[in-house]
Amino acid sequence: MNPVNYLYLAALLFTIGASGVLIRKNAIVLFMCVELMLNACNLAFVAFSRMHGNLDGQIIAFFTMVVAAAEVVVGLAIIVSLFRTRHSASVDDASLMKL
Amino acid sequence: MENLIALLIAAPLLGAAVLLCGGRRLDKAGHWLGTLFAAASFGIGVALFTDMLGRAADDRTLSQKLYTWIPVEGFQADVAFQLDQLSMTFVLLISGVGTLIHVYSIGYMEHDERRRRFFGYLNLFLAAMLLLVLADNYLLLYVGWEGVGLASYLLIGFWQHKSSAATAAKKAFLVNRVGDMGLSIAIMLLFTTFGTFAFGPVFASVGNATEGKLTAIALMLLLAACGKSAQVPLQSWLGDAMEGPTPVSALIHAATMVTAGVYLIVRSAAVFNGAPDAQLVVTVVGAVTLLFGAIVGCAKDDIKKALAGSTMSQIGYMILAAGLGPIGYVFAIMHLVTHGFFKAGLFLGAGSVMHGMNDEVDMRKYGALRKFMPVTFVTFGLGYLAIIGFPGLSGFFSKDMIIEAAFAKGGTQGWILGGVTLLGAGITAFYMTRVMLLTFFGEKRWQPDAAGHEPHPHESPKSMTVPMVILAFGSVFAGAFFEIGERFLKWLEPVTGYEHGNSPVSAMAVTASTMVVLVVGVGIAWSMYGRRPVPVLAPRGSLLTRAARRDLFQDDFNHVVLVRGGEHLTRSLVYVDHSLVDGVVNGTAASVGGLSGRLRKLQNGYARSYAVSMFGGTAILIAATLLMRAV
Amino acid sequence: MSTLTAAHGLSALAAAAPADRIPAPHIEYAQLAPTLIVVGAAVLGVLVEAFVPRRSRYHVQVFLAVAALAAAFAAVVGLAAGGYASDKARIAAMGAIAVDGPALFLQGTILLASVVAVLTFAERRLDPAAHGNRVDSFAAQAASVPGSESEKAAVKAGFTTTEVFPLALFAIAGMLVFPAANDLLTLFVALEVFSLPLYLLCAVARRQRLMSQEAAVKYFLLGAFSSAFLLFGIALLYGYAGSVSYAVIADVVDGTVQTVDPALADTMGNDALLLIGGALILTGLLFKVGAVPFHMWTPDVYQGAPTPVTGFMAAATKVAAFGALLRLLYVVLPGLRWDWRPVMWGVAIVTMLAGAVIAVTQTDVKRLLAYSSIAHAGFILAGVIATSAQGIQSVLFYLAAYSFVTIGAFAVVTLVRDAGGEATHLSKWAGLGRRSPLTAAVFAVFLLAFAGIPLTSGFAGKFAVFKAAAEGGAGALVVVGVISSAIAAFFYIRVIVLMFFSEPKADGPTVAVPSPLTMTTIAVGVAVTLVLGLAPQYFLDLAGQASTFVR
Amino acid sequence: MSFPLLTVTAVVPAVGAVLTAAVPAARRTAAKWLALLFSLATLALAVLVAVRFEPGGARYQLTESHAWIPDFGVRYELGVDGIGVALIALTALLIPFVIAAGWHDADPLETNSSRWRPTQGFFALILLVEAMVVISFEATDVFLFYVFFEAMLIPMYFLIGGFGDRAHSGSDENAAAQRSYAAVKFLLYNLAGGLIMLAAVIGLYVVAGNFSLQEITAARAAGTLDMATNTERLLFLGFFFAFAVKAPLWPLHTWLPNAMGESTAPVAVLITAVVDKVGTFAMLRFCLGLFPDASKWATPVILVLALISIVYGALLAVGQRDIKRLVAYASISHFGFIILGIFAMTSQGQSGATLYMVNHGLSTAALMLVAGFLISRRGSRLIADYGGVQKVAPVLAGTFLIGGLATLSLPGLAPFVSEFLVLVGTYARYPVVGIIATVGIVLAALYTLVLYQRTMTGPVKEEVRAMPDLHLREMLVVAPLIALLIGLGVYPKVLTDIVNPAVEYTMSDVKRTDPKPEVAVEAVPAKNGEAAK
Repeated sequence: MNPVNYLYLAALLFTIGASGVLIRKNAIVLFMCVELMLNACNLAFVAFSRMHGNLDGQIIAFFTMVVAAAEVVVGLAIIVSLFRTRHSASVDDASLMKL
Repeated sequence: MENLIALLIAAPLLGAAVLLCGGRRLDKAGHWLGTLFAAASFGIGVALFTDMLGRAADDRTLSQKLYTWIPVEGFQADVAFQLDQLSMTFVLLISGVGTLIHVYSIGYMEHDERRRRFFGYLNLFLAAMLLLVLADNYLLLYVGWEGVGLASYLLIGFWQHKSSAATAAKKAFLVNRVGDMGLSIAIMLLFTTFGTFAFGPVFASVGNATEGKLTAIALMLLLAACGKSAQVPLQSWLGDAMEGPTPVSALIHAATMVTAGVYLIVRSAAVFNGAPDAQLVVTVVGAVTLLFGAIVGCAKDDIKKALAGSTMSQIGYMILAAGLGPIGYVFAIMHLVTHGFFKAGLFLGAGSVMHGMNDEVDMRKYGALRKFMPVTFVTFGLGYLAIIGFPGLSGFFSKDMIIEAAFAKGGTQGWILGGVTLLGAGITAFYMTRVMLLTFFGEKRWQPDAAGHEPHPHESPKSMTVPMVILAFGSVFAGAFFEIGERFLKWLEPVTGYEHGNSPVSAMAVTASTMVVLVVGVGIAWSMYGRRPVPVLAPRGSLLTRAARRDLFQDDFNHVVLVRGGEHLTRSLVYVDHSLVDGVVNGTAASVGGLSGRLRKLQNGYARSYAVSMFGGTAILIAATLLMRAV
Repeated sequence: MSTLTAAHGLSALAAAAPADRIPAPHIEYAQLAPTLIVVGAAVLGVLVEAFVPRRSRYHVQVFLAVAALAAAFAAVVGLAAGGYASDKARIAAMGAIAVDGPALFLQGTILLASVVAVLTFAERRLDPAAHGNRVDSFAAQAASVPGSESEKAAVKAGFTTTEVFPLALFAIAGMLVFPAANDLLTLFVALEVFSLPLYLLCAVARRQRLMSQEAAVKYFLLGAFSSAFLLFGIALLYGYAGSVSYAVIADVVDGTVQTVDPALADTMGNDALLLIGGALILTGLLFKVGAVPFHMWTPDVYQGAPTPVTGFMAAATKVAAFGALLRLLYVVLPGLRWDWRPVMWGVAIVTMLAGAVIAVTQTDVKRLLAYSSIAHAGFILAGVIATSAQGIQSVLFYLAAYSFVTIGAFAVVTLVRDAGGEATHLSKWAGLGRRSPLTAAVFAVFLLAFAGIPLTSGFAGKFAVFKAAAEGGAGALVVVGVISSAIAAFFYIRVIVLMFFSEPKADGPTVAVPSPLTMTTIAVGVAVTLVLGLAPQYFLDLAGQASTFVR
Repeated sequence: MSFPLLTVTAVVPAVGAVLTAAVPAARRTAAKWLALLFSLATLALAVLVAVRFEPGGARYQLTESHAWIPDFGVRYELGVDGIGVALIALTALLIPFVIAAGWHDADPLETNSSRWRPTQGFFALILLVEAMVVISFEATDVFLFYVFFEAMLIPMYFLIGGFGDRAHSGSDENAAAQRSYAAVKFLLYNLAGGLIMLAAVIGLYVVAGNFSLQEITAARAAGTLDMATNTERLLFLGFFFAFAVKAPLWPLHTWLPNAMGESTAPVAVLITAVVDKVGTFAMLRFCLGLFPDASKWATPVILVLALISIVYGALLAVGQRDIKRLVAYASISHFGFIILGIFAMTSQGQSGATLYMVNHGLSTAALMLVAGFLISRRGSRLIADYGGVQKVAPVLAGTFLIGGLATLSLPGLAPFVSEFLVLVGTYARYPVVGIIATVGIVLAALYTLVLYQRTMTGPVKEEVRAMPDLHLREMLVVAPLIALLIGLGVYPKVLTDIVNPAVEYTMSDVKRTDPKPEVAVEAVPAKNGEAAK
């Protein structure tokens, strides 16, 4: 199958993730959407790596996973502490600071 | 010898400095010092005069350069003086009459606690006036010109606690400033035309300038003259100027300062000779003012205002004469001098009367004063006879000369001017007789003053009467002295030039007709004020009378057009400045604030809307990049 | 780093199969010393948290951090002196890291700024002591729920979050790599390495913890969001050039690449990959820079984060991010100049104006400074756009000048306190000049520097960037910049009016007397502001010598 | 290297500022004397500058030149021409009077706050302003000039906003608000002007490659440095805008009445008599020197604006109810004259303009300071609150009158010389403009005499009946000013001699020569010929 299709898929996933970030309220879901975007990137990397016939893309994909994992650690820590304080994971509730 | 010239000015200037800066400790001796400095100036004047007589007629011009005043490239102004016969005449008149009036003031201002300052101002005036007549270039003349303006401002407003006085002073200064505009523009014109504004070079090279230029310069000079000499249309200030102490009116607003305009024109003879149209305008101004002043003089019940009207009219004569060109210059100056004597005398007389009548000025509240103040009566009477031109007295000669010269102008112009001067002579006779009758004849019409004191008329102290007597002498004999052997003519002719002109009517005829109008004028006056008693309250009077009382509505015009108009203008401008000019700026600031307030709302605190802006921003960024490539 | 070089080793391996042994990657430890020192210190810091008893942790951590930063700075100076900033500039770590003028200059700036910032982290005299324990501006126990029993207990026990120091060190390490990164993967990793600790640091304020946590959440989510964009951009560029190495991509963009295999030829033809990829990477960097329209996190985060952290972020992050931006635009995408310059023009203009205009109506000091930092980002972008050596020089200088003013300003903000901690609402600053003239005067100096009044570093920097922009043919930018400076002047002046010309309020805040730590920070800030304002030449020279990128 | 006289002249007041500011709060009087001492020292140095300056010599003298910021093409270049000398002298001369006049203006109302030291600040700021003004008169490097041109706004701003006039202005808004409004307005107006100039300064660098006034001027004259017409015009406008705000020229003037109205009289003098002069000075030195062609191109418009300033300012002065605002509007009118003289581009016009700067400084100082003494006695700035003062305080009234007469440029006083030179210089090239401008002298008389009449003459108002006359300190402030006004009116040569050469250089910068007289002048026959020369 033409590797370009994987790119289209990656783009699609990325867009879905992005729009998810824009429309979902729950911080966790929001965060999952970001992860989805990262995975879309991974897919793109792998696809390109295949196209170019070098392994850099695939290796970068591994790095991305590591980074994503690190992000999860930090992110969840923050979100959980927020949740424990406010008893809500909705990002829209966290709007003390505005204007 | 010429080094004395500066001293002429220095003496009174020093006096002014000493008196004004001296402070209270000089209050005792102030008036004597002032008089002394004035007298000193007069003395130097006399010395120079005798020296001048000693020399040949063509070698009588002295000049003294003190230092270079304003040097900027082509623009070179010196502080330098020029003393020729014309200046000499004025020097003697100014310092002479000035000294007399200083003496007079010693008595007149006796009870004023600010007498020292009064004398300081008088000295200041003398200095400025002498500078005016001695300057050898127009810019320096300008300094004297404004200097006398300042002195007159200070002296008119000397009794500042009276609002009327302060206002009158301000008015005088402002109206004069309008005239000064003329003088400064004239100087600019001279500078651009000749590259200099010193008398000598300018007069030497008027021939090279176009008549148009000369006319412009001449007209500007005339404007200046109108301001200083209270000629129509700038005459309105002189009447109000009578708010000042009477000696001031006598010295400044009768004898000397107001005649500066005449000096200016005669001094600039060369320029005017090159500009016939301007000369015509001068004569017209003179003629109009002559009648204007005379008519006003007829209607005023305030003795000083009546005299002021007369002054205006007499100066009208001089200006007219000066406008006639070489035919008239000499006689203009001659009348100026004689007028200096008798008008000063008349004012001092009036002052003496007021002195005796609790400063009452309304002639209708005088009457029958001749018995109570004989000296005043006699001196005033002589002055009266002199001004109406009673044969043999000085006014007779000088005015007669002007009338002849007016006719000698020739042509219809000559006839008209001559007629006007004659008519003026008649009216003069009328209003002066009126003043005379109202003041000294008839029965008492005295009224208690505001404080309720009955006036107890009494003769004034020696310090006041002596100057009056001296001036009376002048009024009687000056004319004859000048006229016999045409002394005055020979004296001034080298400076002003002279041509006899060709009068259509003989001198005798002129003299005769003047006599006639004189008699008629006196007769009418007597029939109106001599025969029947005079009402204390002025009757409503004819339309002309009422108009004349209001200075022929000239002030009302000023008030409506200039004062009211100006007030509206400034008020609206203040509004514009605040609302428009400032408003625009504040508006911009406000709009930025408004914009800021609106943009702030975008920062609504919701993380997701921030994400939206990022997402949108990215989209735009990508689109833009692609677009850049596309185009 | 090691992981990264391993990556290249692996790719090399893939080239040369079958493998009997793994070629050891070649690492120039000396040239990477600054970063390595900081990373090592950070790791040590973690161990300290684990093993050193609580009462002495604070001192150990502070000492460790300051010592490490100082040592790293010394290393930077050594490298620069060794000529690595000019003739010996090179690519290190198998193409991952560039050691050249801009990198060293920016690393030096970041390290110095970090030193003074860490000093404010360590400040413990401002808040009243709780239960006899001196407290700093960080939560006793970030994990405990605000206002809960556990928090009270933690406070009583005198806990303090000394983890902030290793966190800061990790962030600094990331920042050091960021402007030196010479391939896109390193760029991405460095970005995350310095972002993640910052997210945490935002969350651990002692006072107003709700706002602090909110700030952290916003920063984290938006940050992750933007890094996703960045990563996708990297993917696309990788797809375009078949490599993530700056040099290779640059060659491909210029078309000067030597070996073109068919796949590469195929993707090379596809400019959309290049343009969209470049735009996405720009997005990621502009987010960190705080340029409009990627700025919206800035005010909230600056306001919510603990003020020392805000100062640190505002200064160091900007330096690192602009460094990376410069390298990207000058090394990777110079061939694309005619595509990105107009776009950056737009961004710069919008950023300058929006930052200045919105700041006019702010009522909170920290938010005000946030918006002013946005406006300043705009000014610096004007210098970036110059695309000339002067441009680089001016940006480097501006960053150095700006970071110290910023840290100083935020340090002053920590001093003005009332019952509820820092009194950041402007209304409370009324009449401060009467109460404590010195503090107000110092803050006024910083404000004037922000406003770019002559004789302050702000003016020198502004002049430098505008001059570079004008010479670069961006005269219009200068005019816009001048206009927005005029608008910006308005609100800086407003604060001064407030401090000096309005009567002090009865219940106004008091000015705490800080320990030598904060005093040093402020003093350094003032000193740098004035020195760079009066005699900037020496530093201009430094920046000038450091203004060539290695490729 | 010779003794850096110019630097020292600028540094001394700066040092004085620092020391004054450092005086402890309690030792208020010491601070005052210290400030006065340093201002006098500066005056001495300024006199030394004037003495060391040879009118016939090089264009810029006592020059100093050191590298400052090579990367910006900026040098620390100082040098004075006649114009600079005159204005430095004026500045150094006025500051001691400003300090002496403001002796008690900054005494703290409440003594409770010990750390707050307004007095020290007040006098330190004044000295700081002096230092900056002096150096901007000396700078021959555009950038150097710009730096201090901008920087001096800050101390001025604190002087206006921090030490307001305590007299009530009639309007019921609270004084503090009005004051800070005035201060902010002052700062934003000038800052905006300055920033626009900054753009032009950068532009100039891009075009010329350095900032040295002498080099650029020389290159312009030699034609080796040619700017595109539009570039030059834009740069000119950038510079001129800043100077026109500072000067101020209609319609950029509205900050001045607020600033002068709200600040104390001495500060008002500092603004209008000293700081604003930098604007007109810079027009003469920088606009004409750097952009001769553009200057000529813009002349018609500028002349019209100047005319408007003259008439408009005078009319608004007539309409004011507040003494200090009246003086402010009068100053606007006078600045109109100065700008008129500068752009008439004749020797008389420009020499006149320079003299005008000095004389206006002296006359406004005299008038404003006396007005300040008056206001401080009655505690009101409203003209309507006064009347008959001359009766109770004759000396005050007298000095006030002399100040007023100087303002209406009465012949014999210094301003007359400059005003007439400006008029004649303008008329020589633009007759109509010259004639319209003369209207200004009538209006000047109007607002001055109206002010004098309303405040000093007429029946004595109850509130002023107990008003004391000028006391010694005040007399010591006013007397020298009056003496100078008279002295420079009688013998202005001392100024013209040093100013004229500088003006000639400026004229050659713009390649203009005075119009020749229309007709030849004949030799004078009589012996009264000295006057002809």
